[in-house]
Amino acid sequence: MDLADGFTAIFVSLGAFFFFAGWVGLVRFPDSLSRLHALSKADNLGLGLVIIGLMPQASWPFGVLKLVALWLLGVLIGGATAQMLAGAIHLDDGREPPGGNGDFARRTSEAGRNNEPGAAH
Amino acid sequence: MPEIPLPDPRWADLPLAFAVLGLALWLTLTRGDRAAVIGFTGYGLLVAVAWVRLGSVDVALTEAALGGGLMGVLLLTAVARLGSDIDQPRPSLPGDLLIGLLCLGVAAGLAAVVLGLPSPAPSLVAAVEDHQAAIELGNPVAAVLIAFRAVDTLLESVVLALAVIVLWSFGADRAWEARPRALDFGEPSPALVLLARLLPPVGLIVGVHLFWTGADHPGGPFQGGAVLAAMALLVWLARLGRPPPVTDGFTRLGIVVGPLMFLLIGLAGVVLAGAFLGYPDAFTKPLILLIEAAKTLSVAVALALLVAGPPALSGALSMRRTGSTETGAKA
Amino acid sequence: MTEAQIYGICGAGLVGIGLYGAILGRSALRRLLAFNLMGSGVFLVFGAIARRGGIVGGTLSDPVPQALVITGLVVAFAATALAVALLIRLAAVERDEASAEADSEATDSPAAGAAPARGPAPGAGHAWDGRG
Amino acid sequence: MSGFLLVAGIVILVTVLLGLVRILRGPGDAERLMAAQLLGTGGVAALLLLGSATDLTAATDLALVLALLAAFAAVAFVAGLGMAVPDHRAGQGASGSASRADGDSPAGAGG
Repeated sequence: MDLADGFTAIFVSLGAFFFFAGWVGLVRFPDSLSRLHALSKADNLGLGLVIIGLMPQASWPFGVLKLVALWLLGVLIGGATAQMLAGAIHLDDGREPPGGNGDFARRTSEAGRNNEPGAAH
Repeated sequence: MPEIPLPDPRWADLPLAFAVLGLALWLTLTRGDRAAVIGFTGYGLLVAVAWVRLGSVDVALTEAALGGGLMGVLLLTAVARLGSDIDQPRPSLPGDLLIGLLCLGVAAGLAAVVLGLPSPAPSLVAAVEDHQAAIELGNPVAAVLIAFRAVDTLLESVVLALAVIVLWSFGADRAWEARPRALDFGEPSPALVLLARLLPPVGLIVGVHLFWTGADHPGGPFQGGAVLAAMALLVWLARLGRPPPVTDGFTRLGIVVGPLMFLLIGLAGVVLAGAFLGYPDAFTKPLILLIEAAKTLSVAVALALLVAGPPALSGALSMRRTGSTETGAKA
Repeated sequence: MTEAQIYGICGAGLVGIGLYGAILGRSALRRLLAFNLMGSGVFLVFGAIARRGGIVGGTLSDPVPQALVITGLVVAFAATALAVALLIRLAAVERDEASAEADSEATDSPAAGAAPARGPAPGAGHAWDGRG
Repeated sequence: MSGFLLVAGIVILVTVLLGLVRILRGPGDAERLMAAQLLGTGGVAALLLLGSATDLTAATDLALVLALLAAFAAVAFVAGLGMAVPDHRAGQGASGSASRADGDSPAGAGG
């Protein structure tokens, strides 16, 4: 095993850890915005670290270029959708009402779409 | 670090298969329509991964683009438009349980058939490989689509064009000169506008890449066209552009150019190669590329227009809550 | 169990679930979803058959069933788009009728129930202009 | 190396599959969408690892398409939400559309 493989092992493991952390956050966090925060972690750090880890294994130049493009895409799309979702779930107090099936997201639009800290990591 | 042996792939297959089945069952039984449709988009992504495990990246690409992407836009906008996302009681037929048992029986019967498939399995791989060299395509699936079962593909592209015509006919008569409005949802969020400005150039490259690489690697006109259609939908949803009116000549040309090109070259084959849809030896590759390019364009236009809906005088616009973005920007 | 068997059985299960949902779905849209599940189950069974054929032929997957599934997926999408358009049209017509009934009850004149030559009904505006 | 990459891919895939719990539990549709997003991102990572481990270069193309299109559900969801809370226009009280929409209104959903 050489240096490149060690690099890959470390970064892919870190990426997998952040996916796990994102999952724990998505399932365990109490309110929507925190869950979104956890999702963004998996989105950006998890995928980003896996991609960095895979770079030594990819073919030069197109394999590496595709990986870079994928990472840029992931950051752009992840950030923008997190922003949109944050707008959709934003409530005045930022806490989740004790609603049932689906009503939370529907109580959206009045406050929606303003800049939500914690959403765009 | 010791070398880790290759794990048994069933560690991925079994959870994936269970997740697909569980998600399908949930989205059949759950209450809200919108929840079910969101589940369905996730389902499309999972099935795409399953297709990779079945060794078919071509199908996985199609499933990811159509099932995960375009289907989500089509159905979520439909839920919004129908306004039907309230708890609807399940229709209680008297034979509920009986129907459930019968469906279980159908599934069990089909599963038994799957397990009892003849061995060794019938295979057309050798037949395709024998003739693949003649048409200079490295991707066997593309070879089947464009040459060996070309009639299927031709009819299928005609079906797409017909579907758009039928969809347009659902519009009101007095709206005929108007544009499709199914994606007309009022002011978009700034993040969506940003996404719709940055993503389409990337999507354009990916779509054309899929079409071009489809000759020798997984990809092709359907996959490329679906990605291009998705980019058009993004632009329309962000209101950076509007779907063309159905009377627009270029749009109509775009819908039919694929089947038309296929048909013309196929008819020319009667004279030049001695068979309908046959390719003359000297020009096989250029002709195939010509057909596939036209087909990519037609698939893209037709899929985008199928999601955009029939022409209408007023879209979601009349239901739009005014000023939501403006107040949001100030806050 | 091979992956062909795993996903083949998965496809069989999906056909069963889709059939159940297509008969007993809560709404028309859900029945449409169920119909798509059924189709995707059939495609997966096709995929299992393609996989078996591919192994015999020394590749990953038999290209002929793959090509059939690709055309099938595109046609299924077109059919779903048409069905969605029909559903929205149906909803507009139902809304027209509901508002016509409500109007006729409000004006208390039974003859207005037919409402032959009225302008576009209120509430139909967001669903493709009501009746043509 | 490929053994390690496959194990990592399977671990990530199973992790995001467990995230499906959020699709089932909700409580809001936004949560369900987040779980679907996680499925998309995790699917991309798993495909990259699988493709790298088994020399399936086309998996990278599929990952690109997944990454491009997995966001579309979120886009359509947020765009469509504007419709789910319609303004109460005058003179609509008796019509079918208003009575349906009432079920979705903030007042109706808060209970």
